[in-house]
Amino acid sequence: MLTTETRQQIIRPYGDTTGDAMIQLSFTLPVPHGPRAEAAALQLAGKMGLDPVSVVHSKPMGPDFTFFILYGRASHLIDYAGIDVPEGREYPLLTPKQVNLAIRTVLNRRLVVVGACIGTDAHTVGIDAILNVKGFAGEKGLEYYREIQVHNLGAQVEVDVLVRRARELNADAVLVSQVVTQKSAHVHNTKQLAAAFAEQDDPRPLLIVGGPRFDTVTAAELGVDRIFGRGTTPGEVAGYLVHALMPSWRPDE
Amino acid sequence: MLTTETRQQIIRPYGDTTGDAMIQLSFTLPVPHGPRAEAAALQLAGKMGLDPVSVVHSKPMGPDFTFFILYGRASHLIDYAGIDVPEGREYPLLTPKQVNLAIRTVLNRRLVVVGACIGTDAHTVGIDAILNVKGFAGEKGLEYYREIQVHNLGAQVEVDVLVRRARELNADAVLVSQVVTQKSAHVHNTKQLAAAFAEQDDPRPLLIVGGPRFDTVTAAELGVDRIFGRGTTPGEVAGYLVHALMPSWRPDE
Amino acid sequence: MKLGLDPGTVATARRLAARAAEPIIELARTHTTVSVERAVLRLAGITGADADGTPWVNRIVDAVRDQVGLEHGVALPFFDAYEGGAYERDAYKRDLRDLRFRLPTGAAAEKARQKAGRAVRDGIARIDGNRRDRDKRLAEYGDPPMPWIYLIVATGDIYEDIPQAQAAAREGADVIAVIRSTGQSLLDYVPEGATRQGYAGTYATQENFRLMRAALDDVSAELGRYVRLTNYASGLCMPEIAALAGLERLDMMLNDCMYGIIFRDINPIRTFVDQRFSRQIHARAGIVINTGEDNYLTTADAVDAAHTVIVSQLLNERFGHEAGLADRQLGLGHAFEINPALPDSFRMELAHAQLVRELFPDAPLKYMPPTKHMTGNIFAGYLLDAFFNLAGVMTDQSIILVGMMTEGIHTPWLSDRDLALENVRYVRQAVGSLAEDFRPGPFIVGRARQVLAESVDLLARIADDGLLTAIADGTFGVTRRPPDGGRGLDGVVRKADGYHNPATEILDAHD
Amino acid sequence: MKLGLDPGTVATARRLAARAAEPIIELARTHTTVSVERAVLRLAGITGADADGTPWVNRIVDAVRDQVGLEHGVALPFFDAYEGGAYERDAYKRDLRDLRFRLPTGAAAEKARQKAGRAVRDGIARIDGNRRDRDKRLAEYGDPPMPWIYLIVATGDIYEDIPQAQAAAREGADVIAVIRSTGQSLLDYVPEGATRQGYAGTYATQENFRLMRAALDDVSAELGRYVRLTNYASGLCMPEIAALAGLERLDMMLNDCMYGIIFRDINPIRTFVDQRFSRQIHARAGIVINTGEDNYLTTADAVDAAHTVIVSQLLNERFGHEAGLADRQLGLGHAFEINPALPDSFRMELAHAQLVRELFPDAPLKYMPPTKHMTGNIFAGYLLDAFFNLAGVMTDQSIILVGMMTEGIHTPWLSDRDLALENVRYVRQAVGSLAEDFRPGPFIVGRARQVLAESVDLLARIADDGLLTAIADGTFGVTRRPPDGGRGLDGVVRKADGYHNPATEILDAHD
Ligand code: B12
Ligand code: B12
Ligand SMILES: Cc1ncc(COP(=O)(O)O)c(C=O)c1O
Ligand SMILES: Cc1ncc(COP(=O)(O)O)c(C=O)c1O
Repeated sequence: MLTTETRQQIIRPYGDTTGDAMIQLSFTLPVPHGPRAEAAALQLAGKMGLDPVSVVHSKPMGPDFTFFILYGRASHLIDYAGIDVPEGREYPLLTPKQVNLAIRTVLNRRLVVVGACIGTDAHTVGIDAILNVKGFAGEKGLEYYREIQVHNLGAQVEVDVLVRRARELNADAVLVSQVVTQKSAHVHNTKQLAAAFAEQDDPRPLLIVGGPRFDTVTAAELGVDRIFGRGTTPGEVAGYLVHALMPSWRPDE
Repeated sequence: MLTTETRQQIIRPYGDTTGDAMIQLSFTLPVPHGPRAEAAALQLAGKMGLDPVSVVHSKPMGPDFTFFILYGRASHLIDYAGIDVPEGREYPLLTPKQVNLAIRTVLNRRLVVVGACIGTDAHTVGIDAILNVKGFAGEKGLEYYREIQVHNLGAQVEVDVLVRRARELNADAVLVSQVVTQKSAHVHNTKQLAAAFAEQDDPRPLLIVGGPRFDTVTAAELGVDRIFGRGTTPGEVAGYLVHALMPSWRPDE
Repeated sequence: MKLGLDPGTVATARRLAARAAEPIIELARTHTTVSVERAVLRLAGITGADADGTPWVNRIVDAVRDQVGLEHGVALPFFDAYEGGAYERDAYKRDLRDLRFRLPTGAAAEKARQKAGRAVRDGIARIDGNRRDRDKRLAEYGDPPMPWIYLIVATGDIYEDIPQAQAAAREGADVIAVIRSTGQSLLDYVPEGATRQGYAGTYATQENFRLMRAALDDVSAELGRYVRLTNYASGLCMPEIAALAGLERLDMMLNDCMYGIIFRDINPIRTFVDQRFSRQIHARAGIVINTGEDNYLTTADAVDAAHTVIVSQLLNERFGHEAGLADRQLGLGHAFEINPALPDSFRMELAHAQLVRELFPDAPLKYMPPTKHMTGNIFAGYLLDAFFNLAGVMTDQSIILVGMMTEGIHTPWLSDRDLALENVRYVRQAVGSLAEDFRPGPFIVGRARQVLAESVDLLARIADDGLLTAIADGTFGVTRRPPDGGRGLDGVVRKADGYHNPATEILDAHD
Repeated sequence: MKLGLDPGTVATARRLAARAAEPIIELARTHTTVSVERAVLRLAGITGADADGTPWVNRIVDAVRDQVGLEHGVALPFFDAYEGGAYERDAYKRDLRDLRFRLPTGAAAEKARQKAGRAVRDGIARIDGNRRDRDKRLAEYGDPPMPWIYLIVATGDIYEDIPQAQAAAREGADVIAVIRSTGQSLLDYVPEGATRQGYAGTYATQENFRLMRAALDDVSAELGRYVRLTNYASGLCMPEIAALAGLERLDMMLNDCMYGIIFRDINPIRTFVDQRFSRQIHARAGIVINTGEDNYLTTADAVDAAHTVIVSQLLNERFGHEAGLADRQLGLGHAFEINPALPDSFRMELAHAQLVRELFPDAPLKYMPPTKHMTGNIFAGYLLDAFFNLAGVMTDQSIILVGMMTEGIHTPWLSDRDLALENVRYVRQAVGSLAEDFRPGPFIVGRARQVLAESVDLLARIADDGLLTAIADGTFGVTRRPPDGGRGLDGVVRKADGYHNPATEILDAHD
């Protein structure tokens, strides 16, 4: 259900008047503070399409770096009408009851989910929020669903260990969390995960990855089935599991 | 005295590693909060040349607006070597004594300066900082210079009044402050000022305009001789007066 | 009462303020101004402007002044000449050109006086009705707890202001102020109609007032919380704008006894006369005034000149009381403007703010955020605003103008306001009744007492030498304004015997 | 002492903590670990790694363990087999392959014991020298006033870390911590050499320590202010890193009795044994330890679990004292982590922080900034950090870790750190001795007493049921860790009779 129609077709940023197109930016340049550094900051802003633009703050940080804050008018237009983003989600949100029913009806056995933080990532709060009964944002986690069997392997799990455990447990879905993103650790680790499962002969389980900073990569690039970002709730994940693993199933109204 | 050589020729913004090119930006889009708005924000950032880029914060402001904070990598390079900005200033800074001596020597009479905030601008603190004895940043203002006669007309002076008074007083230089910049008031007012002086038959006095937000306009565009920005000190202005009105004069070492 | 101020010293300060104010009050009682007279006409229901945009009230007052002088007031000559009945007031527009004015005497005077009285009473009845309306809404919605959150909109375009004001209200603003265009205070007339062309603010017009009031009434109903509206009874048209505020149910008005003199170079006499009349209207309308002492600290140093703020507040209080304002209508202003680079700057701010709180325990103090030391560093600005918010809560201020992190850059954007509100909300919520845990030690107590002592000294000097002399000497805001300088002096007229003003007659009686 | 805590309750809490700690201390005294033994070799001057990067100390300990077991310690077997004289220590590299170990007895044992003792004494002498060197520098420069400003660098590349650390010092940091790469705590060896490849932090290696120490010594001289250096004696190599810290004159070390168990899933026994030895070295080196209670509040709720922080601090204190640490070496950790959306969150933070301050009056408390409730909203983050800084000053904390507005986004950038320092500087400067004006009222006093009471209850339960049981039950950080789970248990060895450790011999004597 994609919506492309919209009242406003072409939009611009808004400062205090429609169409003013004003935005704020800040950055550091590795040059000494002074008029030349300011000119460099203005040049960068110009290349980014800001005109006019104003350096409202510049501050030396030691002898070799300068921090800048700028305000300016963005010359770019945003084709809002052309943005094809799912207005809702491409699958329905289900109640735990509906999810359980779907699994019972279609699979006729419990759905097996294996979760972990891989690599050296020790941030379990996110995956726990999805898996543990306690849940997130008022929704109970997947452990709460009678028809889902959850194996939470915890943090710092090596990829080959995860692959082995998933096979042993006959996992329908593998849920992996990646929170540390410095030097794109999350991307590398996820690709490594996907590659490891691809090497297996068995049909691989559904691969789901989650974490707060996956903005500009796509699931296809990573070789997984789905990415979940900031603020994901367990219910969204449960709904997706049904949608992806039991595509034929439709909830009764 | 322009310096174009530099050790680093091509630079990029610096987050925490040389060459990472990371910057921050924030803006509002006039659309409801949601995934589509986020996609629009990413589109704008993409057009500005950020890749990859991440929406780290998005917040609905009422039903029609969304505020965003993004971080991303700027793809543009800054040609730092190519920036021809005066490393020093194009005229020497003089002591009040030297300024007085220059005026006595070259003009052989007191230099007449007329100052004002024009239009409806009532921000006199800036022009007072330049003109009043009290001065700015530890430097005394032009009133302190024995050979400079200062007429500070105050705020909200209409352009025709200013032109008339300048003529009556035989002004050598007219100093105008413009602080309010909303809807480019400062630019319009200054152009109006320049036009009014241009209409006169007499040779016009030196026209100097100042204020904190003249970043991306040039004196030529405005029709004035010189623009002074944030943090200007009285001494800089005095030095410029000597440089512009008594170009032949050189201070003894 | 945490500072242990000496009640004797406080009483002395008030006594000296009354002495210093007395000659000025006398001046205000014995003079009228073109704007006072125009305000009378506005109360009498004269609205609209000619084809050039000059309001009819200006046309009338100018004509009366030309033909018979203003020293007897505009009411008698106008209502003598003006044939339209009380309920066909717009008739004058057709025939103003033909009106010939005289100063009526005898029965004619009596008839004019009656007509004028009726017309003005109608206007004041509308103001009274608005006041009741406000009270009813407040009773219905309940009044928000103090400190009230006060936010400005300043786009220059009433139709951009409205959604921004509504958005601000939804985000938690208790009071919305529509900033005026830079030039308006120097206009000797009030523009007409809805406007979209202001610089750094939107013109104060009756129609803009009406539009914004209606928009805020809508959002008040939506939120179940009464959102107050503020504008500026300041500048050359102070009395008229006060009248319009009463007629359109504004709730608070910026209105100071000296701001126009110092910051707009308006003539001192003109200002003192105008402010008295405008305050009488505010008193009647139940409007809270906001005084402008905060401004002094943008041109003077907040530490050196701290006592000038106190002195001015005591004068504003005295003038306000004399004009009929109750304590709870005295939104005395002060500001968080100490240079943040000074050691103990925050504790000094606490000393000043607590002093003001204790000197004026019943006044709805209006506390202004940092402006002067706000730079282009929006992070530093956000921080400073947070400490301002904190000082406000710790010293129990009544109305908190919400500071913008972009104060040093531009008039507030939608997002600036949203972030500013998040800031206030966090601070209020997180610190709760931290005032309970705030017991000033020797440093703060000492500083507060010192400022009070300096205030008493200055008041004594002013009481002796005269307030006009003090203003001429640059006592306030380090700006010198001689009594005969500035704009608008030619609009001041000494009242003659038999001067008649149907509005003051009602308003004076009310006290 | 503003909270009026009952001294009897405080004494009870300490008594219960000692009871709860006793069995664990016994465990630590009667066991050794591979890392303790490697630390002994490091103190004895064994450095370097083989071609694959495996440190020689690992190769040696593994070989000894394979051939004769570790229950007598590595010292005797190694120094028995190792022919190189005390001053040609690198000789073992050539012939490690050929070394055959045995457990020497009689004269051979005595000879080995002497050689080992000499070598380790040299290492400890170097640590002692470093301690004197630090004292000399501190005497020369003077120690900065508390709270010390503690900043982290975390680029992953020691050569990027260095300029950032120097910049931070120039901007006012008193303490620089080099965060470790995400994976290091699970490595059962300490990497070698200068490194440029860490994720979200830089490997702790002797060479990195040396490079950073030298860089900070340079900047200390430039600034005339001693800049402290911190790293992590934590994870599977806690004892070795402690030794390296002493050898390279680090000044503070993150070192907790339970952090590795809970947040790195390291085996409890392994951790408790390792922490004791590492603390003995820290005690000797004059290093201040920083404990990790702040971390509990990232997984547990800061209000519900406030008492678990206090309980853990009392345990860390007890273990620390037992290992020879003085009060002024106990940088007990706590954190500003209450959900900012809660009413009175800041006053609750004040209650907790003041409670910790009063319970541990002589400890250089390390106060950690908000992390859990930091989002991508950098303005809200800057604000929260400001209130953290304020709480730090108001409750007289000793070491303030500077919070970054980008905590919810990325490891700190150069500009984040600069802005964060501006924040701290403003707060410290502006509020001065605001603590003087802070007299907790009933709300804060009540909250503090409640947390103390809950702590006593929990300690009583732990003293009865055992600390290992409590950890298994998820008492700390809502994370369950059974005594036989987690990494590194296979590196724990029960000491045999005749176990010999030349380092503990010296360190125990020192107590
Ligand atoms: C809590 C925390 C910790 C705790 C972790 C405890 C634990 N058991 O998890 C402790 C204290 C141990 C810790 C340590 C470190 N941390 Co940490 N930590 C955080 C913190 C404060 C909060 C993270 C969190 O819990 N968020 C709440 C959860 C609910 O949100 P979430 O993870 O985004 O999860 C949601 C979604 O993303 C999604 N989701 C996430 N995973 C998955 C998976 C699936 C399958 C699905 C469907 C959805 C999903 O659903 C969740 C619910 O909506 C952040 C800062 C911050 N405010 O974000 C730093 C942060 C994540 N940590 C960071 C770092 C660097 C570290 C250290 C490496 C520092 C060091 N060198 O010492 C260490 C080592 C950790 C390691 N080896 O990985 C950095 C990462 C920087 C980066 N972008 O690369 C951050 C951002 C702080 C910073 N600015 O430096 N940390
Ligand atoms: C002080 C102040 C006031 C005072 C002015 C008192 C006075 N007598 O000047 C008062 C309180 C009266 C005031 C009122 C208003 N103000 Co005002 N005010 C400020 C404030 C806080 C500081 C300005 C200042 O004094 N800076 C210090 C001086 C020394 O700096 P400067 O002006 O930049 O001058 C230096 C240089 O620029 C240069 N320079 C300046 N002029 C000249 C001239 C020459 C010839 C030379 C050589 C150099 C030079 O040299 C100076 C020394 O280095 C700023 C916010 C801020 N923090 O910047 C808002 C600000 C300037 N005000 C603003 C506004 C909108 C108003 C009002 C219009 C609001 C209203 N509608 O009520 C009113 C009306 C004013 C009017 N009619 O113009 C806006 C302007 C927005 C914009 N960019 O358009 C600002 C930025 C606040 C905001 N964010 O909204 N204001
Ligand atoms: C009392 C008072 N009137 C008016 C104003 C606004 O100025 P203007 O006269 O430009 O409307 C202020 C400024 O804050 C003020 O304090
Ligand atoms: C005591 C202690 N050790 C270590 C760390 C760092 O974690 P890692 O084990 O990944 O180095 C922390 C985290 O802040 C800590 O508090």
